[in-house]
Amino acid sequence: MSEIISQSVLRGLAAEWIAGGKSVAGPARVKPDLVLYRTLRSGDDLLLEGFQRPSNSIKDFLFPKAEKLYGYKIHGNSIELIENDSPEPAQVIIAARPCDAAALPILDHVFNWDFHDEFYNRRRAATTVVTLACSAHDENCFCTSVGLDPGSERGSDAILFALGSGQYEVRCATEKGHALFDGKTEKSERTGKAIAGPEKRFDAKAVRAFVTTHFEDPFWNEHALTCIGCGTCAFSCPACHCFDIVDAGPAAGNARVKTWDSCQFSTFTAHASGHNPRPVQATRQRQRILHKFAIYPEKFGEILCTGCGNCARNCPVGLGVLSVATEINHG
Amino acid sequence: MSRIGVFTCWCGENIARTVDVDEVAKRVAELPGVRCSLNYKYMCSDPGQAIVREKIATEKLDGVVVASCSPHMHLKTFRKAAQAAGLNPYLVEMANIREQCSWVHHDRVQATAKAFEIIRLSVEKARNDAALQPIRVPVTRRALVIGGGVAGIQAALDIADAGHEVVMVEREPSIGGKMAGLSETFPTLDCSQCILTPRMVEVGQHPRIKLYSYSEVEKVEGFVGNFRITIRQKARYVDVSKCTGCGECWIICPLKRNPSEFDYGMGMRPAIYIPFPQAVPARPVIDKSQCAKLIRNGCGLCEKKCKAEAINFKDEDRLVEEAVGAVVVATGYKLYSIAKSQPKATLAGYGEYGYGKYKDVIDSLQFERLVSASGPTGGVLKRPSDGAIPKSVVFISCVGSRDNAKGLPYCSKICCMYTAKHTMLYKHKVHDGQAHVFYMDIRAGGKGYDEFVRRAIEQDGAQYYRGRVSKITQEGGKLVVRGADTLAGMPVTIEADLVVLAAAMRPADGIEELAQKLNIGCDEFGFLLESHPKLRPVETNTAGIFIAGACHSPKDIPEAVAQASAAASKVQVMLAADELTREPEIAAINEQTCAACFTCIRTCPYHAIDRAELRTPRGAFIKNTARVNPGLCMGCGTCVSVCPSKSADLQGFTDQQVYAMVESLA
Amino acid sequence: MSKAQEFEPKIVAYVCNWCTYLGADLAGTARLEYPPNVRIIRLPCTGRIDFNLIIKALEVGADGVLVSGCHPGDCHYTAGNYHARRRWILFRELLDTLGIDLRRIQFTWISAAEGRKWQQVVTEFTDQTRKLGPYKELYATGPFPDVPAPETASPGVKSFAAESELREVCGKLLAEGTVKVVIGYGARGPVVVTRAEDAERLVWNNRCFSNLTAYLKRKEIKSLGKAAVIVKPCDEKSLVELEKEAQFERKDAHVIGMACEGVDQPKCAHCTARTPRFADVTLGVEAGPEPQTSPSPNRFAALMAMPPAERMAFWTEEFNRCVKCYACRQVCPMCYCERCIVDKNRPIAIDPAPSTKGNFAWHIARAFHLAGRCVGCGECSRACPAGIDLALLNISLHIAAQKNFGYEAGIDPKAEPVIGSYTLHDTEAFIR
Amino acid sequence: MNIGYYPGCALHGSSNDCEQSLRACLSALDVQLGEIKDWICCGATAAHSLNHKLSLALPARNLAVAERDGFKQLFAPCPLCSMQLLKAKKAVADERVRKELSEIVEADVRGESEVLNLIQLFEKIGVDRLKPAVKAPLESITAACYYGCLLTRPPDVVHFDDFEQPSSMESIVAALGAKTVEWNYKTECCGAGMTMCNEDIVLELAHKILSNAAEHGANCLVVACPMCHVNLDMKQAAVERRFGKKLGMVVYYLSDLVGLALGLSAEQLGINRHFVTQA
Repeated sequence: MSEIISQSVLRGLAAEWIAGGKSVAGPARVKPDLVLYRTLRSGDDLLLEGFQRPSNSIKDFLFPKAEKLYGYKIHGNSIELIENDSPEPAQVIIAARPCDAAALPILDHVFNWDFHDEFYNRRRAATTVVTLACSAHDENCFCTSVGLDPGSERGSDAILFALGSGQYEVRCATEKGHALFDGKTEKSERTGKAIAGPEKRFDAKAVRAFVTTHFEDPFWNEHALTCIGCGTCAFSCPACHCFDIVDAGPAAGNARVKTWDSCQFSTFTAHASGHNPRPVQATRQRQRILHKFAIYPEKFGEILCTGCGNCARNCPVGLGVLSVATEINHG
Repeated sequence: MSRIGVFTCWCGENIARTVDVDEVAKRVAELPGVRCSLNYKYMCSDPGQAIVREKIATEKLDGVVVASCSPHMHLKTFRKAAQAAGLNPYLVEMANIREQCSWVHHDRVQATAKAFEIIRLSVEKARNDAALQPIRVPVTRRALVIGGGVAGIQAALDIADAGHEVVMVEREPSIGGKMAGLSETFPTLDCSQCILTPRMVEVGQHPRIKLYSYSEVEKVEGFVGNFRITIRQKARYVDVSKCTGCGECWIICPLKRNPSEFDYGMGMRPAIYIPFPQAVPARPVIDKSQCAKLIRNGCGLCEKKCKAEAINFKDEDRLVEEAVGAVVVATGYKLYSIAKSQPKATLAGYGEYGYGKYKDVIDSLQFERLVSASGPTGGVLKRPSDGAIPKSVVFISCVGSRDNAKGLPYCSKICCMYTAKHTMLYKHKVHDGQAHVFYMDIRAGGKGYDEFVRRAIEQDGAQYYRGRVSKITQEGGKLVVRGADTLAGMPVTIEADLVVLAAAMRPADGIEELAQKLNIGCDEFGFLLESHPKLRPVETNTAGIFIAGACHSPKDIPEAVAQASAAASKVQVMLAADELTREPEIAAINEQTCAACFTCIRTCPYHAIDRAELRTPRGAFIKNTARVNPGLCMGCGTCVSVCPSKSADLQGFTDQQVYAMVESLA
Repeated sequence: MSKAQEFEPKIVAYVCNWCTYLGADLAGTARLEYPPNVRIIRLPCTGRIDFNLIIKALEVGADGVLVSGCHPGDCHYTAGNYHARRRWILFRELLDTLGIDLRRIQFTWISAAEGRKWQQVVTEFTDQTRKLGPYKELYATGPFPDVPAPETASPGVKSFAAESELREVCGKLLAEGTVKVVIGYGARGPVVVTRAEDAERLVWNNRCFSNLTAYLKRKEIKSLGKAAVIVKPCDEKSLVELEKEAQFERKDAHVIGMACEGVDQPKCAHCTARTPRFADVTLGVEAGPEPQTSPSPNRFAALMAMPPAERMAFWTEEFNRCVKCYACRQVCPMCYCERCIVDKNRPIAIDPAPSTKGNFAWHIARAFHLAGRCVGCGECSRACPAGIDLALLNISLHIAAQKNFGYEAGIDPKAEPVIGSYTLHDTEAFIR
Repeated sequence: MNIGYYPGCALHGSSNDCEQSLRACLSALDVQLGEIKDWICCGATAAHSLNHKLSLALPARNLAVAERDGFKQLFAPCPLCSMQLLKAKKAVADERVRKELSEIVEADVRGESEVLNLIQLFEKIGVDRLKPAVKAPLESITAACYYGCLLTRPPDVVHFDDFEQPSSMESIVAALGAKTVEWNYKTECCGAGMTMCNEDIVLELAHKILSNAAEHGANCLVVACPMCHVNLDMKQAAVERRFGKKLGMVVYYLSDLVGLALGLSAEQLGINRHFVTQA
C-alpha cells in the first residue's frame, strides 16, 4: 500500500505551514524563463511541474548567501559584542530536487567536521526537506555519473513521486517526514517510480585518477582559457560550501557577516604579500575539479557533487563540471 | 592611530557662549582613539599652543584635533606648533565649531550636540591621517624668457642681475620687439630707440644671459623646476661667431627690393640684412626666400666680399636643448590685420576702409616707421603712394577694437594715447599740416596721460571728431573720408592725403601653439590666461610658468615693464633655493592595482599624470600604469573620483579618511 | 508632535574647501543663523566628491545630501567643478532610474562670498527634508506593476551561412601563422583555438551570445601571441571604447567581423547596425530584423512610468536575488580592472556582503562605471543567474549620455569619452 | 532647371523690359521660369514702416504659395522682393512666429525654398556653364557694376557677398568677356522710391554714381535691380539737364549683358526700350 496526496491538498498543506509560522521554500517561477527556490508567499506560489530544476539550490536556506555572525559596537576604547542567537524559525523546503537534497549530507559533514557550525546546525535541525522525484532530465543532468538517480532519497525527509493527474505518492523517510504528512495522505495501490536517470556521461573514478596524476597537464590551460572567473558555478552548486567573512556596515556599529565565496574568484587565494598561489584561471578550474572529485572524496569518502548540472546550465560561457569531466574522459 | 589629543577652544566667549565646552570635552574623551581631551580659553594664543606642545610630549600623542575656528584661520598655526613639538604637521586636524557651529546655532543644547559631532568627524579624520613629508623638487636655477621685446628684456635683466642664468629666445633676427620700431613714446615723447637700445646692449653683453636670436621654442617638457626646452635655431646662413657686423655684405647685396618686415612694408631691405641699425645681435640674416644663391645657386657676392668668411650657405636649422627651472612668456603683440580676409574665422575685416587697396591708408605701426628717424624715410613723413608730404592726415581710432561685429570686443588700451602722440609728431614735422582724429572715447588713464592728449588738441591743433568713419574712397588723388561728428550732430567729409588706422592689438602669431606647448590656457582672443586676475596676474595655472607684457592683454610700455619685473621677482622667489618644497597633500596612484585606462590623465586639469610602466628590477615589463608627477599635482582630487578601480587617492583627504568621517555619522 | 519629538533630518554636506566652505565660514562671521542639521565634510574640490560618497551618506542614514562647490569658472583648480557637474548629470539619471528620491539630493554652486546663499540653501533644504520625513523609502519593498521581462531566446540552434567560410578563414589564419590564437564561438560557448585543425570546432549560429572582446584583456590569452577575435557588430563597438581607454590596440589583434542575422537576444529585435564597420575582414551577409508584428515592449519606458517608490520596490526585489557572483562584471569587456573597487577594503567603499544595501551599492557602482562606456551588448543581463534585468540600468545611462552630451559609446573612435571631459555649458537646470 | 519666379509689381509694370530681358536670356540657357500663381505684393519698403507683422505676413504668403507649387528655389529679380522673402524665411525659423504667420495667411508656411536674386540666379547657373555658351564676347564693354544699397543688406538677413565691397557681379561680367572697373559707389543708394516724391535727391545721387563711374573709365553701368535702372536710366536725361554735362552712360541689366554675350539681339532683350541707348 502507498500513501498518496493530491496537488491541491499539498498546496493547502503548504498554506497551512506558512500560516503556522513556518518558513516554507520551494520552486517558484520568478520570470518567464527563470525558476528559483524561494520563500513562498502562498500555496499556489509553489511550482510543481513544467521545469527541469531551479537555477539555484536549496543551499540558500541552510547556508545562506549572507549570515550575520555577530554585531559589535565600539565605545571609547572598549568593544561591545552583540550575539546573534535569535532562534531559527521552523522551515520546510518542499519540492526540492533529489540532487539538491543529496547535497545536505555533504554540507552536514563539512559543517560538523573539526568545528561544529552552530548556525548551520540550528537551521538544519529546524528544516524538513520534502523532495519531488524528477520526471525528466536534460542534457546538463549527470546525477547518474556521481552515483545518484532521479529518485534517490538521500538527504530528504520525505519524497514525492508524481503519479500524473495531480496525484503524488508520499514516502516518508524520517520522523520529520512523518510529522508533516501523517494523517494527511490516503491509501492507494498506485506507486510512483522515478524515471530512469540520464546515461552515464563520464566515469567519476577516471576523472579522479586523471586529476590526481595530471596536475601539470596542459589540458587545464587550454580548457580554462574561456572561463571568466565569476562565482556562478559555485554559488548555484548545492554542494559548494566555501565562505568568506567580511565586515558590513559603518565602522562605529558593524556586523561580521559570513558570505559565500568561490575558488574561481581571482582574489580567493590572493595573499596580503601580493603573491597568489593560483594566479590564472586554469589553476582555479583545476582546483574545483580536484576538490570535488579527489580532495573531498579522500577526506569524506563521497564525491562533492550531486550531478544537478546547475554549473553547466548557469555558466555564461558554457563550462562547468560536466564539460570538464566529459572532456577528461574522452580527451 | 590611537593616541589623539583633542583641544577644545572657548575662543573667549565666541564658542563658549553657545557651546558647553566642558560637556563637549568630557564626551569627546570617550571617543575611540582619543588619549586626552581638554578645553582652554584661547587655543591660538601662545599659552594655548604651549598646552598642545606639552601634551604632545607628555601623552606621546600621534594625532591632534583642535576644535576652534575655521582651518582657513589657524590650521597652519597649529601645524607649526605641533611640528615644533616633533609631531608631523599633517597629523593635525581642526574642527570648525565656531564659524560653522557656535556662531550660527544659538540653541545651547543643539549647538553643543553639533559641536561634539563636528569634533568626532575631525577625530575620525585624524585617526586615519598619515604623516606626510613636503614634496622636494630639485630646481634648475636657470630661467627661460620667450620673447625679446621690452618686457622680455626687463624680465631677463632682472633675473640675470639676481645672479641666475637666463636663456632668452627671440623669433626675429634681433631683440627689441615692437618698441624698437617706434619713433617717440608717450607721454614723455622720448625717443624709443634711445631708451631701449642701451637695455638691448645690456642684454647682448650680460654674462648670464644666453641669447638665441632668430630662434623659436620647439618643445617644452618636464615640470616646475625641471623644464627641458628644445629650441630651434633657424638657419641664419651667417656664422655669428666669425661675423664682425661690418656690413659689407648687406651693402654689396644686389637684391635690395625686398619689403622690410621691420618697416612693415614701408621700406625695402636687401636679401642679407639686419632689421635696423641698432640690432642686437648686430649680425645679418639671409632671407632664403629671396637670396639668388640659395634659390638658383647664382650671385654669392656677399660670400666673396666677407673677409671674415662668415657666410655659410650650407647652414641648417639646429635643435638645441636647455634645462631651466622657470619660464617667462613675453611674446608681445601684433596689430589686427584690418584687411578684408582674416586669419581667424571669428574675425572680420574692414573692406570699407580700403586698407591694402589704397596705398595711402596705413596702420599705426607703419606710420611710426614713416616718422621714425631710423625709418625708411629718415623721419621725413612721405606718404607711401607718391612720397609727397601729406597736408591733411586723418587718424581713425578703434579700428577692430571694441567692435563685436569684427570679433574683437575688447579695448586695446594704448591707441588713444599713441594717436594723440601721432598728431603731435605730425604737427612737429609738418607745421602747416592738419590732423583729424575720429574717436569714440578718449582713454587716457595713465600718469600724465590726459594732460598729454589735452596738449595734442589745444596746443598742436589736432581736430578731434567724436564719431565713426563709414567709408574711405579715392577720388582725384584724394582720400575722401566720410564720417560723422556726433557732437555737432552732422556728417563730416574730409579729403585727406594720408589715413592712419589705429588697429586693435592682438597676441603675436603662433600664441595658441606656444600655449599648448607650455600647457597654459589662452582666452578666446589668444591672450594668455593668468592664474587669478587680481591676486596672481603674472602667474599661470601651470606651476613655474609666468607671463608678462602684451601677450597677457593689451598694455602700454610702463605696464609691460612693471609686469616683467613682477614676473622676474616671482622667478627669483622660485629659484632662491636649490629645492622647491610643495604641499604634500597631492594625489598618489597605487600602481599595482591601476588598470591603466588613463581616464585620470584626460581629467587632470594640470597634466600632472603621465603614462608609465611597471618593470621588475631586471627591467622585465610587468604592466602599464598611471603615475602622478609630484611637481605638478595641485591636489584637487578629481582623478580620485574618476578612477574606476579606486587606485588613485589623495593624501590628506584619502578615501580611508573620508569614508571614516561619513560612517562616523551613522 | 511637540517641538522636541519632531523629526530632525540628518543632512550630510560635501563641500569644496575654496568656495562653499569659505561661504559657510562667511555665514558664521556674519552670524547668519540656520538649522543645525547639516554635517559638513570638507574636500579640496567638487571634483574630489565621487558618486559613491553620496550613496554612502544615504546608506549610513542621511535623510538629505547636499553637494556644493565653486561656480563654474571659479574653480581653484580650473576644471574640478566642470568634471563634477558632468558626473552629477549622469549620476542623477541613474538614481532616478533606481527610484531614489532626487529631492533629497541637492547640488548647488556657492562662492566664498555667498554666505547668505549658504544660509538660505541649508535652511530651505533642511525644511524640505524635514517635510519629506525620514528616508524610509530607501531599499523599501512594496507592490509594483510588473515590468515586462526581456524576451527569451527561442530554443533550437539555427546556424548561419557564413559558418563554413569562418572555419576556413580561421583555419588559414592559424595555418599561415598570421595569428597564434582565434577567439571564437564553440558548440557550448566561447572557445579559444590555437591549432589550425581545431578551426572545425568554431560555429556561427543564433546562440553566439558572448561578447568575445572581453577575452582580449586576459593575460593567459595575450601570452599566446597575436589573436584573431570574432565580433558581431554590437561587440565590435566595445573595441572602439577599449581602444580609447588604452586597453587594446588595433594592430595587436585581427578583427573578424561577422555580418549578423540576430542571436535571439532582446537587443536583436530592434538592432539595425548589422554590419561591422572596423573589422579587418567581414564575413557573412546581414539579415533582419524581421519586421515586428507588435513592437517589443519598451521595458525602460515601463519602468520610468512608475512613481519613484514603485521603482525602488522593483529594484529592491530584483537586487535581493543578487548573490554577488560578479558574472555581470566578468563577462563585461569594459570591466577590466585587475582589483575591482568592490575588492578594496581599506576603506570598504562598497559593502561586500550580498545584503540589500550591499547589492544596491554594487550595482550602482557597476552601472555608473559604465556611463558612456557600455555599448549595450546585453551580456551582463544574460549572464546573471538571478535573472536581474541589468540592461535597464545601462539603458538609463546610455540615454543620459546621448540626451545630455550627444555621446554614444562605440560609435565614433575620435569622440571624447563622456567621463573625463566636459564642456562649458553642460545642462545644469537642477543646480541651484 | 525649373525655378519658381516671383515677378513682383515692377517686372509686370514699369520694369517690364527687365522681364523681357530675363525671359530671353534664360530661355537661351534653357532655364524655365515658373511664375508662381496668385502671388501678392511683397510689402517692399512701405510695409514695415506701417506694421512689422504685415511686412512679414505678405512675403510669408508668397513663400507658402511657392511651396504649394513645389518650387525648391524661388527667383525674385527685384532686391526689395528678395530681401523681404528672406526676412520672412528667417522669421519662420522661430516655431512660434511660423504658427502665427501661417494662421494669418491661412496657409502652412514652412519657408524651405531657397530665395535667389538676379546675381545668385546666374551664380546658380554657374560661370562654367556660362563661359562656353558665350558666342559674342563683350570686348567693347567696360562696365561699372552697380549693386545698389539693398542687394547685399541687411547682411544678417541676406547673407550675400561682402556688404561693403561686393565682387560677385564682376566675376559674372568678366566671364562674359567684358572688362570691369574698380569704382567708389558700388553699394551707395540711388534714391529708390524718392524718385516719385523728391526727385532732386535722386538726381543728385544718380549724378554722383554716373559721374564716378565715368571718371573710373566705365563706358556703361550694369545693375541687378529694376528700381536702380529706373533712377539711372530714365532719369539720366534729367541729370544731364540739371548738372549740364553729357553722360550718355548706357545702363544694362545683368541679364542684358548675358543675353548679348549669348548672341541675342538688343531687340530680343528689350534693350531698345531703355531711355539711354548707344552713347
